[in-house]
Amino acid sequence: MPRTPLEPRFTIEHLSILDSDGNLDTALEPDLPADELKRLYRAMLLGRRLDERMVRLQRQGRIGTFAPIKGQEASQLGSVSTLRPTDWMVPSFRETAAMIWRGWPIDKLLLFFAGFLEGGQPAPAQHDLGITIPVATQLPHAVGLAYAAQYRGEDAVVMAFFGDGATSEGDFHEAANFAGVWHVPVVFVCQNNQWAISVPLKKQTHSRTIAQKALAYGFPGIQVDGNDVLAVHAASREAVERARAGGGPTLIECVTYRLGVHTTADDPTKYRTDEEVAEWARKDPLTRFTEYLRKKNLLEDGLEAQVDAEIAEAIRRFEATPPPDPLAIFAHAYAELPPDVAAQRRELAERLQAPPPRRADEEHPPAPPMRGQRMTRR
Amino acid sequence: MPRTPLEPRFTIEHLSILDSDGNLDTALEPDLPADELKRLYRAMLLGRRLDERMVRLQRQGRIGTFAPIKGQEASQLGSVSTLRPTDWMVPSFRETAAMIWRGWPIDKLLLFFAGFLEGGQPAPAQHDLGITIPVATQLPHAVGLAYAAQYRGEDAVVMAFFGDGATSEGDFHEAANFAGVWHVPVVFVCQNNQWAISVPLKKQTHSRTIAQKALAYGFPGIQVDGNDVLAVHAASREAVERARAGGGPTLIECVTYRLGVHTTADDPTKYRTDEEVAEWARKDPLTRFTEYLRKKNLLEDGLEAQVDAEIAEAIRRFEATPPPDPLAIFAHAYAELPPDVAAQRRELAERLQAPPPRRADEEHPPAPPMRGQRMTRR
Amino acid sequence: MKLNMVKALNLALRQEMERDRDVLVLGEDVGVDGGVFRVTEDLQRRFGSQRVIDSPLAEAAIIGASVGMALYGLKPVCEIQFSGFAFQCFHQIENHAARYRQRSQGRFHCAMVVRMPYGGGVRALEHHSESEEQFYAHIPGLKMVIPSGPRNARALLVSAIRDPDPVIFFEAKGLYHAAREEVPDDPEMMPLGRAQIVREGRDLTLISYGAMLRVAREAADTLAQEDGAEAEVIDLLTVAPLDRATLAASVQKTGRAVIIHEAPQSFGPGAEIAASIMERAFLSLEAPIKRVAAYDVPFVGFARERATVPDVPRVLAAARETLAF
Amino acid sequence: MKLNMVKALNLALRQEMERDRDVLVLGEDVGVDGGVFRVTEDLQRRFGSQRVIDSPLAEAAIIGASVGMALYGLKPVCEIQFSGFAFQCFHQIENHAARYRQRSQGRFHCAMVVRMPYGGGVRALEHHSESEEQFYAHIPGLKMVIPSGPRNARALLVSAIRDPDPVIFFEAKGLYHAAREEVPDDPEMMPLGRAQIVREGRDLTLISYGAMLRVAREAADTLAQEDGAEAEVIDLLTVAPLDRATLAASVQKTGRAVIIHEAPQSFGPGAEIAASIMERAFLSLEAPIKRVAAYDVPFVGFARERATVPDVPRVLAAARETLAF
Ligand SMILES: Cc1ncc(C[n+]2csc(CCOP(=O)(O)OP(=O)(O)O)c2C)c(N)n1
Ligand SMILES: Cc1ncc(C[n+]2csc(CCOP(=O)(O)OP(=O)(O)O)c2C)c(N)n1
Ligand SMILES: [Mg+2]
Ligand SMILES: [Mg+2]
Repeated sequence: MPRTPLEPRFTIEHLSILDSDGNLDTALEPDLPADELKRLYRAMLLGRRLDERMVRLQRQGRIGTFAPIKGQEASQLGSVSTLRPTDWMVPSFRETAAMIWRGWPIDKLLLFFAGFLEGGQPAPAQHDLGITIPVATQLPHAVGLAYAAQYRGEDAVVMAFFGDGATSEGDFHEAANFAGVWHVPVVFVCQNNQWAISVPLKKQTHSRTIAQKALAYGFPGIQVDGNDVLAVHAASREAVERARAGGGPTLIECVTYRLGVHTTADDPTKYRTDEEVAEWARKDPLTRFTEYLRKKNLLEDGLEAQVDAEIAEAIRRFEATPPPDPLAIFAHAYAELPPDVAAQRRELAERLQAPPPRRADEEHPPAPPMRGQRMTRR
Repeated sequence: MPRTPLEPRFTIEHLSILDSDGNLDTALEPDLPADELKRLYRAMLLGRRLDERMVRLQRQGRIGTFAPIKGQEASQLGSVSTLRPTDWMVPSFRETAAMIWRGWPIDKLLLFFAGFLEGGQPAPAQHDLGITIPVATQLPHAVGLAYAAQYRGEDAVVMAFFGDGATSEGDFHEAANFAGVWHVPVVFVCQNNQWAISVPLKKQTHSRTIAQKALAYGFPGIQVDGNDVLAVHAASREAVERARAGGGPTLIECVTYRLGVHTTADDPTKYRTDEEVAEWARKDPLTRFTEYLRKKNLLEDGLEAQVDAEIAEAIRRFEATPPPDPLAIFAHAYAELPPDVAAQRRELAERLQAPPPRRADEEHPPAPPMRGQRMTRR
Repeated sequence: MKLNMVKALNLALRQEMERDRDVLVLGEDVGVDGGVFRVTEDLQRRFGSQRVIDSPLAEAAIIGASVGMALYGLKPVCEIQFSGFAFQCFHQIENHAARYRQRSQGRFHCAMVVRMPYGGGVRALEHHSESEEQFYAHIPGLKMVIPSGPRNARALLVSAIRDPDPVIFFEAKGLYHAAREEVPDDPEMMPLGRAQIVREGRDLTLISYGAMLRVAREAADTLAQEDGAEAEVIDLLTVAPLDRATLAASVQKTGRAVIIHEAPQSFGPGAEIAASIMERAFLSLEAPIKRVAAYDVPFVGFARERATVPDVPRVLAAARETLAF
Repeated sequence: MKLNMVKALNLALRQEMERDRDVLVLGEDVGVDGGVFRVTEDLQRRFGSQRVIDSPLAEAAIIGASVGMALYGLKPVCEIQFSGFAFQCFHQIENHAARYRQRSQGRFHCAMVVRMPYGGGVRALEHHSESEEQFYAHIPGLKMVIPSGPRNARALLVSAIRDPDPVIFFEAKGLYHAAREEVPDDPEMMPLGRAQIVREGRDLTLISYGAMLRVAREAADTLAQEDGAEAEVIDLLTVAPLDRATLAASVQKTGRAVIIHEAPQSFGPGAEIAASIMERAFLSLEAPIKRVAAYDVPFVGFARERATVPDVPRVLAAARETLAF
């Protein structure tokens, strides 16, 4: 049946600057000062090393379950590094590297994953939301922040992170649609790491790309090589600048890969092959960037040791945290505790004063960690 | 910044066969037998006349609030007429004409809008869901039905109706995405009538068309002139045939207009101009189809009177409905009433036996109709 | 001014918006249309479409975007068109609005109000007549407010807007046009979390809120006239946090209580009210506390609504049983 | 066979799927991965990916599509990965699953089971440790089931799958691996809506369910040993519809009751239990019914979880106060 195609046709572009074989498109190469390149590299390295360290901390029971970032450093840092401190960053639950770039102390993050709410408290002047666990639910918040910035006449841009799986949620759709209609300064950064736990992208959506989902909302979408920090940076800078100039939202799909476990409760050998992982390991964003800097003679000696020392120091601070004060559960529940909750607080205070229970086994047994049946290999 | 566009590019097509000036694209003209054309016309006329009658019934307080269809007859009937009885039809709340085509007795519909649940009961063999009030929530049901049909190895196709506003809801997105991934036989028919109550399309979404939203889910989308029953029929037939042949879902955007009030509680003069309404009135689907049939010599004498008599007869049946039996509220709440609800049933039964309250004014005052502040003009 | 509840709420919104530029309104049809019940009428004309926003049709994003605005420091007053459509955004309310202060340990909070028309009696279809306060009352971090008349509606809405925490604000559709009341010109506030004794009595306590308050009051009048029994009538005004002290004090005096609400009975608000009174006034109780509520069945269709929504005769029967116990 | 709760639930699913081709399983990661807690392990290998479906990440569509399947006549058993993520689909549950029988006047019904892990004690982050049964218990048209051990979990799941109405089925994460129990090979059913007296006693009734049952039992043992008080312990098994008769009969005997649950106290399930007992056993009550529940604050972080989740000392304190009243 013939029909009239709507003109102009819809296009989505792909951007790659530095590929996994080290080929560089010099025409597209962003013009980043040496300092900035070194800072980016350090942050990527720190992200990688901390990730490995945190997996060990989790295995030792010193922190609880968390979501490692290995493989996604370029996606996170290429993007977040285009923000100003006065811009807003809205993470999901897998943005350790980006959060540290934004100023979250490492020990605070550890505290968070050790089950202390204190770990979720941004510093007073920090323009970041904390970790959001329910997939995609942070995206409407990003749109609201962006609206508020615009309403107040402030030129802040909001960058929101989420995964490929998150694009299936209604909240992704509603947020993107609001952003399009309201034309607010928000950059949606999807880290398409190919998997949502055990569900591969092709079972997540039948669309060819994530980027093309922007067509549904009438704003630009672009697909970038998410393991190419230069490409991610270039695309993000463009999107952030457009947003700041009043050009509205952008969706950036970073094509990347989660090299490690989904979370420390996950066993990826159940659902994906070693070959697949090995293939993506060859596209490692860190290796690629290392080579790039080596050619530019920007690699610093002793950086690994420096980074490890920073991590070790943060872990020391984390471990020096005093045991949690149970009464603190009431400190921030409400601006002012309602009378009945205040009474509950008094009850707890009295219990804490009371002599220990008569028999030892009246105590709660130690809580088992959350887990599936098997421990993981990677 | 130059980049590589993804190939093939994304295309959305528009289909129009019989335009509002009576121009006919004979190459595209569907090959419908005279009987079928006459049946379609009768259904459109019935839809129109019933609508007008129902507005009066509502004004007289004989039924409650309902959503008129005036202007959308072609969208509803061009599409639903491509289904077999064994296919499934999933309406929203504005598909009176389509529901009647599918076999809903008019008096049952009236009963529904008079607040009787009996009006929402499809006949035993009828493959239709009832009216769904919460916008877009019926769309996942359509996908589930389609999955079930496929699972059972039955060749039923599911057609689901919704409005332009509904495309903003998360449930639209989630349903469309599931349909794409599961590749199920479902046809999404969006009646884009330009308004969601007082919100015009441009405040609803920033996308150029509704049809292009299909690109986000990797299945075909097409925009049709929704006031052109031939175009709607042609596009729907293609989509239904593809679905039945295992070709997966389609999104059809019918570009149409709600000529009347949103519901009988609405006053559209608050948010749109008479000029706009007049302009769309010139594109009236019924006028256009009348002319087409006139040229074909298929207009039947006395059809209006016939249709009016059918409506009058249905209203008579509706008005003969005995007063509601209060105890029926318990009849279908559960397969088997839990003991505490059974006790509530007994309590009500006893109350119904009891002598009337001692004073007349103990009775509930008559319920006011739901309304905004003003009554409507149209 | 004598105003009905719609006008009184509109006044509260207008004055709060005049007072504080951070207050804004969003929701479906709240702008040009002034809301399907006209509560936001004329606000967009006064304050512009940036401050009174006709949003797309998506409840989760209405609440989610409001959360984002609140985190930035604005004070969104958003409208969900009918409480029956708020389950679409229930995750944003429970996961976020209610928790952000705690989660961020005070760095952020959500000073926002979610207004919704609720309840029956308006000959409306499914999802347009239900009473869902219980779902919000059980969520820590939220306040749940339900006014019973124009004047307290206006005062409570002002308080809700100025409250630093999220408030769910239910407006009984049946009361919107039911009565007009003198409402002072100057903004008036009422403390959240405080119930009101609207009729004093010593024989029995009738507890209700929202549209059912009228039923309680009428029952009290009848009891006085026909039974010579003086019922104390309590208007909760705030469902959560519950004003337990006022409830307990009343029943310590009367020894008997009947609770009336439109929500289904089982696991409903009346259960908490009864349990709480029992805990605090056990030794004063002369009879089991009775609940008069909707039956535990899904929506019954408005043709049969009166079979399940509490009415005066049902309350009288319960009160008389309680008095005779 | 001696099975833990995960294996017992898996057995129920496998046997029901063998018995009835209309039973299918869907949810996030339920297929290849066997569910994040392995409850659906091996089912996809056995029954194929058409019957054990790894769905996209979208809870509303999981429930909504299940509703559609159920309307067609299938019996979906869907999994929501954690009960904390079920508010995303709360509208599909409340608007549709619970109402379709009523709405269609019996032409359709939703024979479906929604399984969700719930509750704390597993060192997990926000939304992974909460206890939301109250929200479902208040919805007419639903059943709300919470087993307390491998054997009753298996039997109740079989019953839930065969039930013609929608059942919300909560599985305590803390119990998944807590204990192994002898589970008969042949399918075993337990009636929904029936509580069990798991320990007889005459001095006091302890009422609980799910993971908190252990706390109640241990408290009962201590009371017997240290106080010479014999507590009757009731395992609800089904929260809604509540087995009011069993509760009332027990308290008519003991005169005293303490309710223990992990959900926040205010407007929680304990309120209905207490109110219901009061209504039915008023004259037998020797003391106010006490509730031991989580405090009314949002998620506290697992480092402080023990401050709010009921434990044996708290139950003992409440029981002793009740006994001493
Ligand atoms: C609403 C919701 N549903 C389910 C989960 C459980 N869950 C946590 S992460 C995850 C997969 C997320 O996939 P994706 O969005 O691709 O992000 P990734 O984990 O790959 O970074 C799931 C299902 C959740 N956190 N929130
Ligand atoms: C979830 C939900 N939110 C709000 C409403 C109230 N409402 C009923 S119809 C409607 C507008 C629907 O617009 P559209 O989808 O374009 O369909 P139309 O009415 O134009 O046919 C709204 C907001 C509803 N029924 N359901
Ligand atoms: Mg992913
Ligand atoms: Mg519309």
